[in-house]
Amino acid sequence: MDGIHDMGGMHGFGPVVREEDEPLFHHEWERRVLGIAVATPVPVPGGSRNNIENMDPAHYLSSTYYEKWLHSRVKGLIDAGALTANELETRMALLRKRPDAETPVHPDPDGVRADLASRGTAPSTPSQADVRPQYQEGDPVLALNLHPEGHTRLPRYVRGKTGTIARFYGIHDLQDAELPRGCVRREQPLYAVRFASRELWGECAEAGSAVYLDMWEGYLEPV
Amino acid sequence: MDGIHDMGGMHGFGPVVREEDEPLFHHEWERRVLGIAVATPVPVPGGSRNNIENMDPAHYLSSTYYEKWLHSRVKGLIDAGALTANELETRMALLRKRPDAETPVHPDPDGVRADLASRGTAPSTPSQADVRPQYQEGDPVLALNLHPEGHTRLPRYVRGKTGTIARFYGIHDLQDAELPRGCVRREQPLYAVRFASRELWGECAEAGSAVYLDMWEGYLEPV
Amino acid sequence: MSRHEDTVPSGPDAALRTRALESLLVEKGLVTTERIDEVVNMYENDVGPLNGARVVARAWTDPDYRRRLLEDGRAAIAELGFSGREGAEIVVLENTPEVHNVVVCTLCSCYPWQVLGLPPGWYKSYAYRSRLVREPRAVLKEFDLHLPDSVEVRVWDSNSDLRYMVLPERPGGTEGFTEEALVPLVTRDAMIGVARLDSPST
Amino acid sequence: MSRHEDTVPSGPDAALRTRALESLLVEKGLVTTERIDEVVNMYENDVGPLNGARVVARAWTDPDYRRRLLEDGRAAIAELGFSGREGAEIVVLENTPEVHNVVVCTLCSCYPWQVLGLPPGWYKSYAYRSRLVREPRAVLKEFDLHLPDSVEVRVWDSNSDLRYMVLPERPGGTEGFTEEALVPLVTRDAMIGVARLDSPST
Repeated sequence: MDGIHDMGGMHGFGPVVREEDEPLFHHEWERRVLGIAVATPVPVPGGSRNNIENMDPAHYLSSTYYEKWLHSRVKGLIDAGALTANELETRMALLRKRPDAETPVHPDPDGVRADLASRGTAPSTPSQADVRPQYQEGDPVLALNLHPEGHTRLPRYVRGKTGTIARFYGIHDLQDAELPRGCVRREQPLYAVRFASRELWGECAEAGSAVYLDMWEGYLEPV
Repeated sequence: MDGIHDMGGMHGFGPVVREEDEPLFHHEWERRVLGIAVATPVPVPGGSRNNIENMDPAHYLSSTYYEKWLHSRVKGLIDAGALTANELETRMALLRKRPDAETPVHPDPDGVRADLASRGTAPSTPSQADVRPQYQEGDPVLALNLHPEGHTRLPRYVRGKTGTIARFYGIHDLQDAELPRGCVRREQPLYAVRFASRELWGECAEAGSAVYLDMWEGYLEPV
Repeated sequence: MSRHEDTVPSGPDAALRTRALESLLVEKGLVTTERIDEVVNMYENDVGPLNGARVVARAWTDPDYRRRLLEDGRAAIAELGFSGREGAEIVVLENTPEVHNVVVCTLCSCYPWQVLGLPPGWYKSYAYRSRLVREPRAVLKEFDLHLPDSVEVRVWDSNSDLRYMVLPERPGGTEGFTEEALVPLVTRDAMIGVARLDSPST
Repeated sequence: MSRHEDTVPSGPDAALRTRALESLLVEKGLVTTERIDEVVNMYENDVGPLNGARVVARAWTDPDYRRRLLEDGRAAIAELGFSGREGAEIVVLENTPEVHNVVVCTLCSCYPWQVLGLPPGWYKSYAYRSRLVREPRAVLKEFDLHLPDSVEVRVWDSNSDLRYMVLPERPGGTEGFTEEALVPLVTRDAMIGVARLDSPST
């Protein structure tokens, strides 16, 4: 998706501003959003990032980091059938009217606890699929000019550019919504590919710099 | 400038929505903004479009067409020294407090009228500069990979792509803030260049379509 | 209609700011209320798609004019008295059974004011500006224009100071029509290129 | 600070919506308040740049560990007990007198939580995300990091599920320091790559 989130290289966002003595959270609700997002074992259909990327662009830009998380989580839970928009609005109306209202609790808290404890988050390990990498360190490669409508990890600024394989990271699952044409499986060799700044930004590039991107093999073509 | 305004090809803005029985203006103030912008003979330093392109991206996206015009005109008049931000704020405060307040008028209205009448807007005619076009109809050309910080008419989606000269439009002044490297003058041959959709959008392109862009010679390189 | 940025209600601030701006400019003698009225009046009453329709009807009925129009749009349009304040060069794009032209401005909202007046909201919308160059057929379908695969779609992105206008195909069943009778058949959307003209249902 | 999207005050709606969401999830038995507290507590108290600093100090003082860290970041970091809930693969980038590495995520705000905790606001800012890949030296100057032309700047855009952490150069004047004494010298910003470490002013 060539969305508003794909902002590498864009002008217009001003200087990088740092907040002095920045707290981890600026609002109590941000704490809870982080906690809910990490602790609730309901997968977001289509992925959390996809929900954020599909926000209206003006809404995306004017939302803070945790506002985006909240938006994505709520949409994900509704899409997963875990709650309805109506339930949420009703609960909000109740709490708006009576901020100290007691809300219902689950009838079997011990069962809930046991259930949550049984679900470990499995660390994502590199896939062991029997896939041979096509490229070797030092090989020149071309990033394909793909513009899929769905989620992709191939940023606009690198498409159509030539780089060099810098490192092989093993076999990893491609995270795109759709496989690029010609790919038959998600398990693909993943590489760090080095792109000279001059190749990316032309005569406007800074000297003595390069960008490294993680590229699944399906993003690449031999040069 | 690779800004938010350069949106050709982007996803995420939804369907094209048409308003039934759309009026020319939705608010009375929009009428006045159009009139002020066209009738006031004070050039906007750096150009009106440049002011709009340099709006904060979230502001840009959430502003309507005439809100952008108003923003650009006010900034232009302030930059040109024709009024100050303080004058405008003061006048707004007055009118907010007393909507029917009489505001001062110019002491010599006839002089103003005569002055305005004497300024015709000169139609922009193609420059007659003695410049020879380097390309002919049918020549393949490469759009340069330029990323200038200032105003440019070279959209992102065409950079680094190959097209074909379709038509020669004569000599026109390049509108970019800065001349591309290697260019010595603004008067340049202007061409319509045809880009096959497949070249622009890869395998995601629609069949049987092409995009034509106006390209000054300084944007191009022979293939 | 909620996505249509031109129908987003504006805050009261824009109205107040505009009024303050106008009063200051008038006070300073940089413009007059009457000049502003004149401009607004011109775009509300004199300059609109009827200008373009007259150009198209003339081109359909006068082969010499058609040739001149396609060669030098500005000069041919000026013959009919439509030079406009902008005075920009106009390039006229001829639709044929094989080629369909459609106009957009991805970077801004450039539009041939002198022949079509002020642009409609959808022309200025982010959706139209972003999508037309990438998926013209999909966009045209949303305008109920379903082009067969045999027709090539040409999208013209008005990125320079030229302006583009489409010369639509003359609809069938109008063979005996006079120039004057043809004028009302020509729509703004057909001159932008998001519509074809239907035969008159007589 | 006005451009910093993370310090924009949020409407009361976000707080209310979050509270309603939590109460519904608890009611439905999808999560418990205590689990949410645990997660928040972990990121507020246990997981932060101190983890990364321990990794760096170990690598500075133990050449074998350094080698293992650069070969397989996740395994070497797990040796110190920092596996994290994310459990993501970590790639450690070695800064040298010739090469300076710096990390960004242009598409999102991916960050090595298990070694650095939650990302600072500027890392998530549109300015950092958009600019670092195009003009890293200009951005680093805004962080008061002025790199000589002889140093190559390598920007790593974390676009896959790998996470990147920078192994900064050990500052001069720390030759006799123990691992424990080195830990407090290592800053978060140096492990992102927007700072170099100064010699301790002893």
